[in-house]
Amino acid sequence: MALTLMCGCVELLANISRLRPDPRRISSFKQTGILFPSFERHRSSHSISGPSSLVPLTSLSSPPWPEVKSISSEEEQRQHTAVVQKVNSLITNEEYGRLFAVIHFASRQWKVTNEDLILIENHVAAGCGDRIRMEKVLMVGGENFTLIGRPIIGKELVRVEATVIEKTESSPKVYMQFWKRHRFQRKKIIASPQTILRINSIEMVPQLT
Amino acid sequence: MASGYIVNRGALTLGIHYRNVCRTTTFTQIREKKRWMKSYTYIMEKKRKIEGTPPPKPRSQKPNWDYHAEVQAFNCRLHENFSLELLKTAFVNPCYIESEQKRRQDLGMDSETIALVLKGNIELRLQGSDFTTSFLNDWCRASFPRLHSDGVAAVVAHLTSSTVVCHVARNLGIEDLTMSAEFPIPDDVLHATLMAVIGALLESSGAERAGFFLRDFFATQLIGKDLFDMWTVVNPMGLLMEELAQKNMSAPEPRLIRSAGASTVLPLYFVGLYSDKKLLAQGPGDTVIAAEEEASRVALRNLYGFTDNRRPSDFSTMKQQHQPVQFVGCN
Amino acid sequence: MVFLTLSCLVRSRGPDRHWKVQELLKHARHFRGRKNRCYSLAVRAVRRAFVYATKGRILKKRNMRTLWISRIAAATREHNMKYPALIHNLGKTSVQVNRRILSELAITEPRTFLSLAKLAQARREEGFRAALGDGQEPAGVFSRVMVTH
Amino acid sequence: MSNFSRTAQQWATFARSWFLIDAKMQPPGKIATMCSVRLQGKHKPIYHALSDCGDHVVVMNTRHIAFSGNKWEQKVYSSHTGYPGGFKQVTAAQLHLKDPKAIVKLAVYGMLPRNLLRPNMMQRLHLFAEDELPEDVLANLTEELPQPRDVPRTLSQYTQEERDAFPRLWTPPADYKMK
Amino acid sequence: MAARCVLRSIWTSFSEIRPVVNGSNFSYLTRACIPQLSFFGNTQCRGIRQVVEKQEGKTITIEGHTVDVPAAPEPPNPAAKCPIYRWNLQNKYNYTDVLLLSQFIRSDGGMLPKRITGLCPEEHRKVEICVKMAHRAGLLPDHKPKLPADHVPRRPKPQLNRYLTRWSIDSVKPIYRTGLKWCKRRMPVGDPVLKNNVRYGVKPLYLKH
Amino acid sequence: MTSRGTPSRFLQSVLQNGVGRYVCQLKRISIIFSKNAQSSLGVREFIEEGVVDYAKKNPGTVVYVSPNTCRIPKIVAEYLNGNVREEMVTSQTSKEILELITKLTNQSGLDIIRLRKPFHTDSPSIQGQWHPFTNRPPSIGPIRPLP
Repeated sequence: MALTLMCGCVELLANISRLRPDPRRISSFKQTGILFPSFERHRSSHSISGPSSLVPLTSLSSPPWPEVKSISSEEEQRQHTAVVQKVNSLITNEEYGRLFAVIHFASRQWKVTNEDLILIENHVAAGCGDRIRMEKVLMVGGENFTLIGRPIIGKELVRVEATVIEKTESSPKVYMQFWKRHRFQRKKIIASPQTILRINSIEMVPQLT
Repeated sequence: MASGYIVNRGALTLGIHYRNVCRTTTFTQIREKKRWMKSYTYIMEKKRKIEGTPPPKPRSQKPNWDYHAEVQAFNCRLHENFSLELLKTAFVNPCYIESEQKRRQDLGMDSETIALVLKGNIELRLQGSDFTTSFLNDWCRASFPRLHSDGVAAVVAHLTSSTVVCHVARNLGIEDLTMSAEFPIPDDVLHATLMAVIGALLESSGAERAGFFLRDFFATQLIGKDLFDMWTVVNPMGLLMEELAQKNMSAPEPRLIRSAGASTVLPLYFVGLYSDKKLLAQGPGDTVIAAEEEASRVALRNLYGFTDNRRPSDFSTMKQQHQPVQFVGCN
Repeated sequence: MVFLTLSCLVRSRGPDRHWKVQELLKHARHFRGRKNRCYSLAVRAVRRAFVYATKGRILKKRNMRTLWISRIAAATREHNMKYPALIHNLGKTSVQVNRRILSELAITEPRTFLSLAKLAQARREEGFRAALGDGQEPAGVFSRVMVTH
Repeated sequence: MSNFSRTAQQWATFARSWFLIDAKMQPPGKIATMCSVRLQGKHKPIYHALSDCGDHVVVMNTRHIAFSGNKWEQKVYSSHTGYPGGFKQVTAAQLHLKDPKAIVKLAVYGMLPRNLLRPNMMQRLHLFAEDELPEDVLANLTEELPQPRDVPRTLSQYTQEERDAFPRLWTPPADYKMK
Repeated sequence: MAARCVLRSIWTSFSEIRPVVNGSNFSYLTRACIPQLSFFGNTQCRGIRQVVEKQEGKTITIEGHTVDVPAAPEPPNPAAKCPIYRWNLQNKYNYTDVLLLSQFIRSDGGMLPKRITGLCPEEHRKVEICVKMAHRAGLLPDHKPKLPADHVPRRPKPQLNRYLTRWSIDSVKPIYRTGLKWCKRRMPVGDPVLKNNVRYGVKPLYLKH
Repeated sequence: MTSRGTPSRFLQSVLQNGVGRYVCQLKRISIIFSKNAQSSLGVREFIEEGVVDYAKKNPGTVVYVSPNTCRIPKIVAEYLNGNVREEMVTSQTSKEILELITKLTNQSGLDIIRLRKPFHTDSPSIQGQWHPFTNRPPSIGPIRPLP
């Protein structure tokens, strides 16, 4: 039955340990009764109240939100390798079905799969019938896994190709400004150039780290 | 005085309006319409409404028509290299030959000119249709290995049905080139002509090119089509039981997983099919029976591998694979 | 049209007022009332329609964005998170997917959205841990959290 | 896994689910926000104002709602019958005694968007004073929502261990007789 | 005031005379010293000295017992005079901390005098307000004032759940004219005395609804 | 040209053009002009220099050049799906005409009206579209709240 591995993202675990904000900024923090908005959720550290057994637990002695459990780095590493290894095996023996990709093209982001059409609001340098490769791929995913690029996925990992099938003009749009009682009226009819791309193929190369 | 003011005000605004409209619209507004044009258009409109639209004329009878050039363009357009004579014979239908001979007899020409030199496309048709069915069968079996044989037959039947073939023919511009007795061309004649064209392609450039042609124009019609739209299965649960029996898995046991708004008019039931403690598939429905039937259809789709998120079939020819891909930078 | 004398020019009613009127009325045929028939009413109505269309094009971009945001908020609520937290943490993990795609993923690819939500949650907890210094006190720094005056 | 046919998929996606909220010891405002979000359908990623994708909400125990502060006496519900001299002002306590469901109903009515869909959405709100629900409503329920305010425990509900765990903060002087 | 201290001196002398030592009795009493005691009909609840009534057949014997309280565990900073500061509970308790509040009230729900409990004036006032709010919220069911059995309330009090009620129920008049947004007469909730309580999260404390 | 006042359609392609191979949708183009009229000066100039290499570049389209006495030179483009489009080229330079013709060749014959969505997919959802029970824990009866 479909592999219901809920593997989140690959990059998440890989470099989560690197995301420590630098300590300098924390120490400059002054003691105030009410917490700083930047650390909007803060909780009292245990050091003042000494051994908790002695301090009676009242409704306000501990914060309402659950305890933030910290997992050790090798635990993270182990999970990361497990996930990466599973996704690599998934890709090598081609167990995935249709893929979808989120690409950034013509200053817009598109979620595309095979054999679908996208309309670009301006002219593209390629002529009709030429194949284009989309380089800025933000995310690729199939039924059971998702590769989330931060911000984009490497060129050697994913290859998304499209063909230019049509370069037309949009339907004429009216741009009209009118100020009453000012005898000001301006009318322009704009037909902006458009290109239609057909997404041909999304291929993946299984060399994940 | 007042009228003068009104006229120039009118002229001014009209002026602005015209200048704006003239300067920017792509299709320029022709100003020199005659006064009689209005009544003329109204009369033609009324005539069209009374007598109905005039019968459509075939493109060959309209001005600007050169058959040889059209056939050549057809050949280049599809990036194929037909042999032109074969292609022309493919476009000639027997009904056209008889109507032509009858027309010549009416004109009272002598007999030897009546015997037309043209040859019908009957054998090309047969070749084409056989090749089409065989190729599509192999292609279907290749891309859906686990599909049931009836399923494959249904898919191929759908692809070679007259609706799909006529749609493809009309959109390839074959309708203008076919020589047939009456216009608009009946579906069967159009279907036969396209088969003849495929036969001609088979003859002129071999089975492989013909295969690519069929795959590019017929197999693409499968995109976005559901299996059970083409293959009407009356009792999906029975079929599922057979399939599972073949795989010697236990019979599917339906169970109501979820329900929302059971006593309302728009209920939703999710029925899951379990075979030996494993969830095969689940299906929603507005009654329990409909949900169960939907679940069995989903299970069948999973088993046959004809799901919506199946691996898309590969349409790239060898030529396209190593075609240099253009780098297009776009902001 | 050629006018030999000025008087002819003034008296002529113009060659083709019909076409000018038709050209305008074709934009007003679906209006209600006499606006779809009478020229002088139609001129104003068509002008209003065009001005509304121009402004509507700008408004549409705003409305769509609010719709995407409310959809993403609904989807994150299902994963016990809030929209600002998700967007803030996705930005921190430098995942630059925009709201249109996020709302589309929420509808068509629920599991991908779940993984994005988990990523944001993990980054958020990591932010808390970093802020709290994982509970151990750095030496010498007086506890900075809870001294009420 | 879930490639249903188009009709079945649409039926499932736009189905209405039924939520249950227990309003015992809960402020009507917090209950009303949860109700209004679900009645409008804003808890669904497929939300759109035009696609009527609101859900049903069943609120029980509306008789036992709890107001913070002295709202029972201070909060005034004013209405006008439309006839001269028809301006009526009723305090929350009086209104609650007359009709236990009115307060939650007015709260939700005020939090829904002011448009023509509001009456429709109010039809999908089912209020019950006590906690016994009719049979068909019980059959429809798909989810019970957690209570927004966690109700504090009374002294008698604390177990003896908890009392002992709480240390005595002060020792009374030796010669003092507790009265 | 004077009468009270006279009365007190009599009591103290009376209890000296008859120190009753009875092991089981003690443990029994101390253990049941908190609310159950009133269950037996005698008046005292907790603390060093009680008056115990016993009824055998027709004879009712009233004795005075002096009960020694078990040694309290060591508070975090014993130097402070006020028990709240001794246990570092300043700004950390609310009307819902019934276990803490119940230590400062009599069996009929009234507050113990500041002089006896040793609370500093602010803390005493806070505890007093918390106790009032707890009573109105119904969190102290067993500490109702003693009413003769046959007492019939004059007008039927409606049983309405409430919490964080600052003013007593009868002393509040409905706000018939709320006024515009900029000068709206808002309804008080909770008590400004407790505004320095610790707050987790960014949401400000709304004392006026 | 308001949205409500004009027809609209979804983005589509003729015969899934571009999936298998790209087929140029322009079937034939006929240029109608007059030999000596002032307005079709540019057209005549274009015909002298531009038409031949245009025809060479696009073998798939038939080019008809028909001089007949008409005051308004126009270009008639016929597409594979049967649509016909007429463009008036009164007094346009040959460069403009060349641009117009290349634009016509790159178009697909579907009518130029408002497009409702700038994308079109035949399989919008891969992991299964959202439904009320996707993100809910499996449970027999109604889902109880967490303690």
